[in-house]
Amino acid sequence: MTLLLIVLLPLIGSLVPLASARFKRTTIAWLVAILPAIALGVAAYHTTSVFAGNIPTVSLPWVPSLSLDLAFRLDGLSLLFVYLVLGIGLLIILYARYYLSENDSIVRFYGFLMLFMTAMLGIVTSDNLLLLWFFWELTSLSSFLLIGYWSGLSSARKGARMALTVTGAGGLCLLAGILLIGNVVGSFDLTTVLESRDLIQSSPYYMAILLLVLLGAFTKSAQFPFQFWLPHAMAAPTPVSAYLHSATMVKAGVFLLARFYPVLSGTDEWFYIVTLVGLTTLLYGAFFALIKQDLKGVLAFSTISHLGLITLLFGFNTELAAVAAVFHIINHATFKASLFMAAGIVDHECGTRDIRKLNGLWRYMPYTTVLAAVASASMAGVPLLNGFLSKEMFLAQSLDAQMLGGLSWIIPALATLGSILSVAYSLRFIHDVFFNGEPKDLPKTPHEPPRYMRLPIEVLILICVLVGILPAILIEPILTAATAAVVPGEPPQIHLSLWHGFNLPLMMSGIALMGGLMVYIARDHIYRFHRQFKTLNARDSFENMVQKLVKVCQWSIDRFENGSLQRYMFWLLLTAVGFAASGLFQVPRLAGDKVVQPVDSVLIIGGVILCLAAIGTIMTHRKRLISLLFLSVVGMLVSLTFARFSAPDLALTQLAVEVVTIILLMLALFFLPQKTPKESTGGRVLRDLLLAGTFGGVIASLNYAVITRPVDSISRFFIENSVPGGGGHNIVNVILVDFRGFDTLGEITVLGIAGVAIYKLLNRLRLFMPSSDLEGRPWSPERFPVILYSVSQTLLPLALLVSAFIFLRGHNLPGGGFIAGLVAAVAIILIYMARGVEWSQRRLSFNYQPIAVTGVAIAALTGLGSWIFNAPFLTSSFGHFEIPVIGDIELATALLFDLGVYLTVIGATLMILANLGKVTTSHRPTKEKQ
Amino acid sequence: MIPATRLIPTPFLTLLLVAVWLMLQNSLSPGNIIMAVILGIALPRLTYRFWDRQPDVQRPWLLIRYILRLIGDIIVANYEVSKLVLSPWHKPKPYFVVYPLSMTDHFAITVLTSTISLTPGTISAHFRLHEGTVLIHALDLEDEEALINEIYERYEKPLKEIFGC
Amino acid sequence: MLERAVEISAVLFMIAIALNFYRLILGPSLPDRIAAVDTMYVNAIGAIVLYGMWLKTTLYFEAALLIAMLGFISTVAVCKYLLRGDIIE
Amino acid sequence: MMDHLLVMPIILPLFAGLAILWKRDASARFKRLVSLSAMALLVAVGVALITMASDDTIRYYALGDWQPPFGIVMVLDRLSALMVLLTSVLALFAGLYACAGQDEEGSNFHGLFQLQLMGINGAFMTGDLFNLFVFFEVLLIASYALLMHGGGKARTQSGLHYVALNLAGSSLFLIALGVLYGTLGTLNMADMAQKVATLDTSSAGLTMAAGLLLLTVFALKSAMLPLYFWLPRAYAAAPAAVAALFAIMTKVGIYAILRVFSLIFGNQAGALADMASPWIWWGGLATLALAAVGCLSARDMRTLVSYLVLVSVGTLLAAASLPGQQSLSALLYYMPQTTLVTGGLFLLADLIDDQRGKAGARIVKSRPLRQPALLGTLFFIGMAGIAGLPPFSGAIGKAMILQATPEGARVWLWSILLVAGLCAIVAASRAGSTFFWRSSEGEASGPLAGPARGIATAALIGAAPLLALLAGPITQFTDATAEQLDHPARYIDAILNPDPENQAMPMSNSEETP
Amino acid sequence: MEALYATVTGVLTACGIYLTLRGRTFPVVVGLTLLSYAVNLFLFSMGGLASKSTTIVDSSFPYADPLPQALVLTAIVIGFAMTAFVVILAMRTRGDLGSDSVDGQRTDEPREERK
Amino acid sequence: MDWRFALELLVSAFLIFGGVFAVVGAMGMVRFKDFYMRLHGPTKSTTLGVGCILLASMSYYWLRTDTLSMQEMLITLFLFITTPVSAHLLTMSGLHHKLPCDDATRGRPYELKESGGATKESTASKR
Ligand code: NA
Ligand code: NA
Repeated sequence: MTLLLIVLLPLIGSLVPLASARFKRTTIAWLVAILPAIALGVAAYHTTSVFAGNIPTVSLPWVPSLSLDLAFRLDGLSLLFVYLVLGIGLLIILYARYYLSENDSIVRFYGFLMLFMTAMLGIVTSDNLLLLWFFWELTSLSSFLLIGYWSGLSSARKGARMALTVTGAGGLCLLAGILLIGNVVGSFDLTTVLESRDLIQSSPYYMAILLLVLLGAFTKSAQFPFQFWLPHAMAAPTPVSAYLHSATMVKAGVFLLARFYPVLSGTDEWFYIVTLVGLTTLLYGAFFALIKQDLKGVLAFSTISHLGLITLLFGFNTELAAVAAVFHIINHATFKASLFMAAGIVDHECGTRDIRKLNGLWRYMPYTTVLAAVASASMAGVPLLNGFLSKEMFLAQSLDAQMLGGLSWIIPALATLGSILSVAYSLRFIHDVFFNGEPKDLPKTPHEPPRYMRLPIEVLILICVLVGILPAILIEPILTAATAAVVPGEPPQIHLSLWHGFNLPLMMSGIALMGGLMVYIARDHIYRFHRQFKTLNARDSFENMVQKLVKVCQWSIDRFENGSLQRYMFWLLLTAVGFAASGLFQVPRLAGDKVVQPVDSVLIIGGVILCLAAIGTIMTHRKRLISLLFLSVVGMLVSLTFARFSAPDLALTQLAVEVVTIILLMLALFFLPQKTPKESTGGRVLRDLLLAGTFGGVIASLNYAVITRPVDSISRFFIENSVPGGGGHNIVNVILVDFRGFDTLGEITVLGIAGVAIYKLLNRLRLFMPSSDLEGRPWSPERFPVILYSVSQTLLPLALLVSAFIFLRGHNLPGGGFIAGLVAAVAIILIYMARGVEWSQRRLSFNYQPIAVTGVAIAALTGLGSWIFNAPFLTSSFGHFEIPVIGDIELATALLFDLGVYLTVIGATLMILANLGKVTTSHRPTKEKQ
Repeated sequence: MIPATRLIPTPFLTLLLVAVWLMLQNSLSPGNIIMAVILGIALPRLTYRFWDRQPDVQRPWLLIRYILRLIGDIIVANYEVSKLVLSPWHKPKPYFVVYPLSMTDHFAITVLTSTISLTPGTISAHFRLHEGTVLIHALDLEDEEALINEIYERYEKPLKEIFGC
Repeated sequence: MLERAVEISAVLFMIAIALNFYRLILGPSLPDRIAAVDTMYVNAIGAIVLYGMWLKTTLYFEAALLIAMLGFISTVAVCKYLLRGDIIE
Repeated sequence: MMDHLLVMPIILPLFAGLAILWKRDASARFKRLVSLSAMALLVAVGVALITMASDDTIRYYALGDWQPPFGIVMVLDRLSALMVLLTSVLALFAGLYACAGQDEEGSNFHGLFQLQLMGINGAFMTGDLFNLFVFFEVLLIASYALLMHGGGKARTQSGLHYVALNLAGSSLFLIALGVLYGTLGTLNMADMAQKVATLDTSSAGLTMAAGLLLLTVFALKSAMLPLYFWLPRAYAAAPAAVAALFAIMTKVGIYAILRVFSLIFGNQAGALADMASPWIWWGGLATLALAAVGCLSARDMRTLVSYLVLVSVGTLLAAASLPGQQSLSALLYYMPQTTLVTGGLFLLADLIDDQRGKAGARIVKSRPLRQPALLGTLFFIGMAGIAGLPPFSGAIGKAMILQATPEGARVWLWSILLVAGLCAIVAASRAGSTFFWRSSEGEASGPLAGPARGIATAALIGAAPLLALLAGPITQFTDATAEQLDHPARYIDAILNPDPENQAMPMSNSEETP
Repeated sequence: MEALYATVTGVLTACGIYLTLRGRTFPVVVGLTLLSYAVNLFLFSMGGLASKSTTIVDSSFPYADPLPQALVLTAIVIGFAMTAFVVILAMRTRGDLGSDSVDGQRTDEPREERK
Repeated sequence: MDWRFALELLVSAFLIFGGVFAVVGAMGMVRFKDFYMRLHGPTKSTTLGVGCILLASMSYYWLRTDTLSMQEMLITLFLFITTPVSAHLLTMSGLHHKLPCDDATRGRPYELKESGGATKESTASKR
């Protein structure tokens, strides 16, 4: 379980700076360092066991159905990386304390740094591939935050975004690869996967897996052609660069190569892809490292180059090459971290990183010069330093690569070329900065940095030197352990020593050193050669590309979603008609088995008028009032149709609703343009007609097909139970208030909400009001015709009486709360029309909203009442009571429910109509005397 | 607005409502009668605020006679119109007549204009409130004066008696 | 005989409605069209009552009653619109 | 009273809404109090329902004591319980956010909010197709009103589109319902499922037409291409609390698709089994692809989040069309987290808008934020969560969906889903670096996110880590839910041949049952 | 008769659809109303066309299927609520956007008083 | 002749008359030359036509069930109250729209005259 601590402690550590924000910076640094230090101790604690060949693991279930476990392992490779990540991490913590200025939030920095450290540790210790991916993406995220730390700088923001995009994309590929592996192996358990080499390599997915995993690795470790993000990540503070580009971020990519080496390597595909990419990257990085004028840029490209080297080594498919790769991982981490820190000091003390300005610094900071020189020498592969050892191994392995057949000599040749360039840029780093004359207009006068800022570099340089001199003692055990995890089967015998005798690799090293010196001397020719080409700034072109992509996306989205309801509606209807038609095509014969009923002349006339009225509505739709008149004819005839086919309730309802709708539309018409301009093009009209016609045809066919087919329906139950179960003779009404009372409750809720919603819509509504009608005629001065209001006041009590009548009989005969409510509401609206809002409002002392709400509440409470009798919501009861004189009367809870409906309808309808009227009255443009 | 001082502010209306209720129910059972009375009293009280003060029917019998006469006239009116509609050779002679009112009560005027519209060949076209006249459109009329006299004698005078105004 | 009379009368009413509809199409003025629709409503009352007689049921009287009431109100609304624009002012 | 629990998700918000609406000019305090306590209670109800449903019994509540298939039933299975709980949690925090002042920008906010919840919960609970229509209408009309809350041109414009399309959609729903009733003779979904299986060939095509029309309607609700065009503008224009609640609205459509097409047209439907899957599959993929493009095109954060909603819709639809329980389970895990997090992001967009002055939520340079650390953290977590980046729930959900993809479908879903994720990352990093890093000179002077708004936003976005942490038990639940959904016969059996013990309320008219 | 009925439903639907596709709020509203009439007719007929039938118990006629009638009733009411809302929304659109175009595009309209 | 048969005959006559009146009213509406004349058809014939039907219906149920159905009376009442008002409002609208009347019309009111002869009212209507 202690293994968990290695990841957990830094994770907790990411909260430490937040918690200790109020302390001094040095204190914060120390506090932050504590937890990773303990984690390092935990790793040390396991070291002997790991060296003995054990692999400590721990596994906690997390998402079993995804086979995602919190599983960690500490094999040799993991251990090596844990040391690198934590060790260099601790040095960075110290270094950053001095590097960051007072204006930079150290809390934020340490928080992000620790988060990043956690992610790195997670990657290297995960024993579950999905978990590994989790941490993998977490490094992308946290590095985004770190690179963008100086968020005020445009370069930092762009660099961070680019890094996130590239590595994030790679991470997604890795996920796909991992999922494929899991699919092939049947497990995400790393131990199992590592044992499934044959299974994976023989699976048809091998190529896909290989490509996806390599994409993940290459993007992360900045391999060609994904190298471009790395130099721009230099916008980060130098401690970040030192950490990300020596021991961590980019090393995650090569770690992945090492991790999957046992299962993916050994094939030709692996060799060609990895070698080619590695070699290209090696040379590309080396060349540009020579050219860059930015101190950190040089280091960035050298990092790319060295990562290419490591990749190349992994590509060789030999065990010793893998050993060399792992070894170079360590060496590169140490010297590159120290070089970055040295560059940071220079930057920090001089205020610039421009190599053209930086000259002769050794006079100002001799101690730093020495440290940087040693690190550079290691990078160049100078003997007695660790870089020499792995470089030598690399050259030796390049000679062994035979896969290219007759062209195999190319690899050692290019490897030597890479080494030459490496020497050249290392020389340049030292000579151009610390020697080579006097500094040119530096912003600051440089001097040695604070003592503790140098300490981390000293530690690393010490390691470089010691490893370089005493490799067998210092590095062999861990290298052996790490290699054991990388190379399948028996680990190769590693013999690290400074002197292997005179051999070809040594000669190549010599050529590299000499060649490097010569190239450096002749560097001006190279610069001149390079200046012929237009330099491309990867960041800007990436940014431009993204901008262009965004523009293209915006353009296409604007094209697609052009804000046109007409288009959206068209798509909706087209989809619907297409779907319905596709179903209809499956119907063998449209006509069903039912006997068709005869048709009579009344029906024909009615049907023809109905169709003509509908067509009239669309023919006249630009003259809106006429269109409305046709619509009202349609409504009336639909109502007659309901009546004709034995649905008196429906006829009544349709009629009432139709009239209210017409009133509503008339109200609206006043505020809308009274005419529709002719806008649609002929093509549009034709298209719409075609769609409408097809739709109509499909609906008609569906309708015909269904009504000519017999069906066995549940309706019999309602017919049989209406009286005994629901206590009403009007089956439709009993369905509404009892069998399906819940629907009705929902329905009146809709009505109530509509009322409230409309009230809401009318709030602060600004309206256009025509002062004349369509022909420019002023409105009639007579606001309220006498005859009209005399009659309407007579009609009101009569209508209310009818309303009461319709309400009370609804349960047994056509009628019911809804129709009754509409009748009452319409009668009141008539008063409003006849006498105006002001007059009517004075006489109506109540608000409509509470009426509607009360209505719904009554219905709902009626339903709730059944709980008292331990019956489900809305259970009805009824009874017949014998009352003297009056006789038998029936009382049913359904009637109470219907009362709720009644009140809701009145309240909601009046809320809609009367409120609408009210809103407009005060705004009438011209008022005239009555 | 009619003040609701009395239990039954408008007895005639109450009577009308009771009758209508019973007609609607089509039954004279005790329950229905009780309900009719309840509604007949409740509804006017509920709606009195929407009423202008208006004349009560002073002489109900005259009203009944008026209604019967009206029904007769409607039938005649239809006969007249039918003749005009169906005979292609007869060209109607339309006439706009201004009828001077001698009543001022809006309700009574409404009844009168309705009557005019329902009866032979005439439609009340416009009630000119400020002039105290009704514009009448006659479908086929020779003599303006005759029409005015007829309307006064047949309808307006009885109405004045009925409503006592 | 009665059934026959009901049917004939129904056809006549449908013809009347068709003629009203013809006037609605013809116009020419808005009041003409409104009058046509109003008349259709009144004729619909007749049609529905006849339908009830045809079925020998009284279930459709309420519908007739409502047409009488509501048809009137929608005519009022449209006329008010012609006269004043704003129907509830 | 445990029995009545099944109807509580509907009548609790109903009564709360009525109480609030009864007095339009009641004090804001009163309305907030009623609204929040009702929603807290609703969360409790949701938890209780989930606990009940966890025993794998499918219960029903026969309204009015009319037994199925005749009466309307509310059905509690794992899926409906999950949806109700999800809704109530989302609503609680969206409502809490509104209580910081947004509720007073127009009238009747809380009442409508409650009724909206009633509609949503009703849609989740009902076992009757027509009743589903009714609840759709309840939730729609409430959403229309809420969308317009506070007014403004953008809301009016997008609202009109939303309303008009949904009105047409309702008509289509009714047509589909009609045909289903006309061919199957019933409205109860379990009964329909039973009858579909025995449908003769001459009517199967009609039922298929109806089923596909239903799919159109649900696709409109769930915002599937080409029916989603209304969504980005509408959601972007809606008041934050409403937009947050709307995060569940598309899921209502997805729920309906799951329910109807697993039950009625599920694997036991004979000739019509799984007929909609190819449509849902391609529709989902197309939605996903276009939504990804939309993410990149977003000019402001609200629109961005709207497209992120669409990304999740596309993902869910594609997953819904895949065969097998594994994908269902993945979908059911993915749905809650994406709902809560997108909801939270809408709230966050509002907070950012508030503090950035004129620039609002547009992705342009502006004055610095007042609380960059808080908002930035939330932004980071929320966006990472929704883009499917670890260690948040989105990553788990996405991985589950990818893993559940069968071989033939992989090329499509994997590539589109992963690219969509990348687009989301790019878009989010653009937006985030602009909001939090690229500020002009000037004082941070916007209003602070007070405790209510802060807590609400943090709670919803906090779902990303929380649901990742709890992924084990949750996926256990969703696995079982998927299993339940994959066996429609159990549902049918539970409704039509009830074991008396499994009924929420005892039958009193038992002689009426078939 | 069935064919006639289905034709009428189809024509009403087609007309409703056509208007729904127009570019101004008013025709769209009218179209939606027309469409809902058509849909109500459609839904109503799903229990079969019943002549000389009834839904009242104790009548001498055979029963018509009462369930679609109840459904249509609910649909009518809901449709009414929705229509009312969309009508007011159309006014709101005009008020807020100055045009009754469904897409909010400003078009030249005769100036009218606005307050 | 049995009284029932006589009544049946009467009812049948009423029915036919009603139908004929309705058609006549509608024809009037189609045939007459100006709006004001056309309005006479519906106000009279149609109303009476429907009235006949209602009367027939009353007798019909009396014939069938021996109960006098009074609801038809109510419909008639409503109809007779509302039709004149509709007609009145319609003519008002016609006058407001200055719908032309037939050339043979006498006593043309000032509402229909061109605005040249401005009267008290027409100035009032100018706003
Ligand atoms: Na008004
Ligand atoms: Na007004």
